Amino acid sequence: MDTERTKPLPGDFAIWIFIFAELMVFGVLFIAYAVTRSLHREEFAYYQQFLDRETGALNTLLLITSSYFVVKAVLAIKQDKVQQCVNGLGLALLCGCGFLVAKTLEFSDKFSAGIRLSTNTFYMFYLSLTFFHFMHVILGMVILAAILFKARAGAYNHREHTGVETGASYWHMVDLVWIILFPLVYIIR
Amino acid sequence: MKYQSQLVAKNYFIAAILLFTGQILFGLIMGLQYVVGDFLFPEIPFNVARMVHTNLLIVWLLFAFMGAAYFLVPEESERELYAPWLATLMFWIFLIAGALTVIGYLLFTYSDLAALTRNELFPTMGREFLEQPTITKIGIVIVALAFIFNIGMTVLTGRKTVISLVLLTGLVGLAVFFLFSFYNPDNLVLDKYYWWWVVHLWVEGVWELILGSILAFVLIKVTGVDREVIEKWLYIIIAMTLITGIIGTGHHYFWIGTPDYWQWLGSVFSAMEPIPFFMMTLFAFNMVNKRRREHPNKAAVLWALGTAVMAFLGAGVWGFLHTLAPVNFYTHGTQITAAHGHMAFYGAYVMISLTIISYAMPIMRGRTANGEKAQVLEMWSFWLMTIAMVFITLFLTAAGILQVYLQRFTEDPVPFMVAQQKIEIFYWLREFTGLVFLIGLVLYIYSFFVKEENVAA
Amino acid sequence: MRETFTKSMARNIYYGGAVFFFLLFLALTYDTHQVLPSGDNHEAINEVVALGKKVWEENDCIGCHTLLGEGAYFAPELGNVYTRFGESTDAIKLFIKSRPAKGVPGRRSMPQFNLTDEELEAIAQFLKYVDGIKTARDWPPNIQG
Amino acid sequence: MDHSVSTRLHHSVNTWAHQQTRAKRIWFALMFLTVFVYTCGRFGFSSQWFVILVLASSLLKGYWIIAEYMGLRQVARKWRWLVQGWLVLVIVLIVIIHQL
Repeated sequence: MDTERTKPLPGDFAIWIFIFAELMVFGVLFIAYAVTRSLHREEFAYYQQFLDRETGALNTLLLITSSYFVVKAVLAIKQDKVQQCVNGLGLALLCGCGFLVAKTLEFSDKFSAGIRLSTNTFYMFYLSLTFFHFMHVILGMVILAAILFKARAGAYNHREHTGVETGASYWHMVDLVWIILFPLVYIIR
Repeated sequence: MKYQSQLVAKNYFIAAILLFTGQILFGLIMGLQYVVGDFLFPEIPFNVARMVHTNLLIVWLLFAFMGAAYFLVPEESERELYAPWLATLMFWIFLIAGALTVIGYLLFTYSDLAALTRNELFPTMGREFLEQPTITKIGIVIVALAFIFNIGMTVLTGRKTVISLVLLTGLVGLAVFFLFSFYNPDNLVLDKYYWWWVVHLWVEGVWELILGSILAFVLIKVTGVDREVIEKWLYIIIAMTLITGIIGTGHHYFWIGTPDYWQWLGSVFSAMEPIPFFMMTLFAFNMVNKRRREHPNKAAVLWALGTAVMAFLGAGVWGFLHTLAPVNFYTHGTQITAAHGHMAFYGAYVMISLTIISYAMPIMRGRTANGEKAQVLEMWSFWLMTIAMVFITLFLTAAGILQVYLQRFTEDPVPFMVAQQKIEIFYWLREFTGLVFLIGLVLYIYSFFVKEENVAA
Repeated sequence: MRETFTKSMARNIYYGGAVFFFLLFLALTYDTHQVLPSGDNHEAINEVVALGKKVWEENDCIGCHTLLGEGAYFAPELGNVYTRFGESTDAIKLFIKSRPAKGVPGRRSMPQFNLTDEELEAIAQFLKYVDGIKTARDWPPNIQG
Repeated sequence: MDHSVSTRLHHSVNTWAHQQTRAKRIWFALMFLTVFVYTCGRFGFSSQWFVILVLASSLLKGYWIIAEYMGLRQVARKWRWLVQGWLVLVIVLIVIIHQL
């Protein structure tokens, strides 16, 4: 296994530049959240109570599962199993849809309670972080869908599957970010 | 020169340099007014000098961008320009309109100019950088549309390269965002909000696409590096520009009555804005190091590398210095802003314009590169202007730091004018450095007239 | 091993990234529009203030002064000038009216604009309105602007 | 030549099955950690230790996603360290800021 440690980054290098930039933005936003929270402990703890942890946890499971399906899709295409690859991507998209539905319900609940970005500092962070991530999920799904259609059209095989790996890498990044975002905003008080 | 119609660029470049000279002269007038308050008062009050200084800058950069487009697009598209006559016609219209506007600024009191051009019918005047009478603004739109039509038809009917497409999107964005200059509500907050859609989305958005594509073009030509490599880096750099720069607009929404969340979003995204500039520096040096040919035009290579470095310093580093909201709280609207503005404009847009002029002018005059003597002079002018600009920036930064301290930071803040008097020394130093800059510019112009034998054809 | 780094992927990131962040910007703009009425002091805008803004613009005041930090850095910040002048529009009017036409020898001075009484009132009311805009952290940092 | 191709094929199928199982195990582990931490939260743990537990589980999950799902385990070290370094840095900073 160790001999393989020289592989290049999976997928197109261009997506990795984008991923690094995104990780940086999220990293800075996370730290900004943590610092602000430590300055307004009571306010944050108070409003955190109203966040829906159940949906949050469910969303974590959905994203993890969709990531797993994406991994399966990548493994499948490496063996020329196009149908399996398409299935994997389709299931991943389905999980993504589940995430979007749950999140939309959560947002509409908050919006109907009159909560906006300017309501207070906590909601400003909560909404910008989760909404920013929400848009990344949509973007990731657009990418996965594009790959799915290309895969179905037979554009990928065991030799040429950079596209699948590219989309997969981006999708895992979206998952990775949520893995930190969820406990940070919903759990830690 | 591969295509005859590229020659229309020549007029544009000459006009650009002339207007640049005018800009610098008015800059010196303003600089002197900073310390000798009644200099030329009331004939040319400061606001008029400033209007001429900034408007000439914008207009000459537009001339340079248009010239650059007319020069590089035929070569990229591998065909003659769609309508060379239109380019020449637009040149004269733009030049005359620009000249008339500047003469209007100088001959009339601004309020008389407003009355004369019937500003009350469609008021758009009197906002920073957008001081032009409404009729001039409409003229700019018409010229821009004719220009984009001409370039667009050439690009779309010829070979489509990344460079020409990126340039085209940059130019279209330039025209589209300029339309927000016609929106001038009574509500000052909204006015300012959309004013930045012109100003910020120009200089920290679409203009960077233009900058990137011109730089990429020149680098391909002078280094001989594979187009494929240069083009994908161009894409990545401008992608980073827009990813950081669009939300980065938020750093202008800190203190104008807009919601508080802009402080966070503006700070975070604009803190990333140096990244594309840094990538551009790496890119330019990498390409030059990997060069496959020694281009005889050393001066153009120097300008290209200079652009990459100075754009990073001016726009990247000096921008970052005061972009975080807690810092900007103190520095907003002080000489720190002026310092950043000077180096960023010089480093990014002035230098890229001089890069393409330096590369294209000898070719349009029938040679690959100027002779030894002219190039040496041009490099001298490069160093004089660049070093002068570094010092102007440093002096203004020093002035700004003191101003912030005296007027905003101490326990017992002093009034604006008192603070200004205490930092006078830096304004004097800035003015002398400005003279050095002017000497550099004179040398630059002189380098066009050096007569030499044995010039490489 | 060679990296894969294709131009088409770089292009997709350029277009995708630009559209993505521009949409985000539009969403934020929408939200800003929703929130603005609570702090932009729009209720103070009337015909006099609107005329005042025209007077402000048609005399190119921004060419020397800053207003909420934007403009030229040659003359004082005017976003809080109403407070600085003791919350008196009369003081503002008097100041503008009393500028010497020939300037002050050796010093920076404001031109004499020869405004009518109506225009004077309008510009003063405009500056009062601007002072009422609720800026974050009550910018400018202090009364000196 | 035939021989070498068949061994390579055999080898790759083997790794493939292996990778399949591995991905599934990681998935189970990720799901388990999520549910476990969530249950702990349900039972009302909210001390400092709970925070550490939550962030440690995030660290572990992030590590797996980077190394296994993103596939950086086999990638040149500098890239792997860059991404994992980001993860560690962010989580450590969160912990430190939380303790302040």
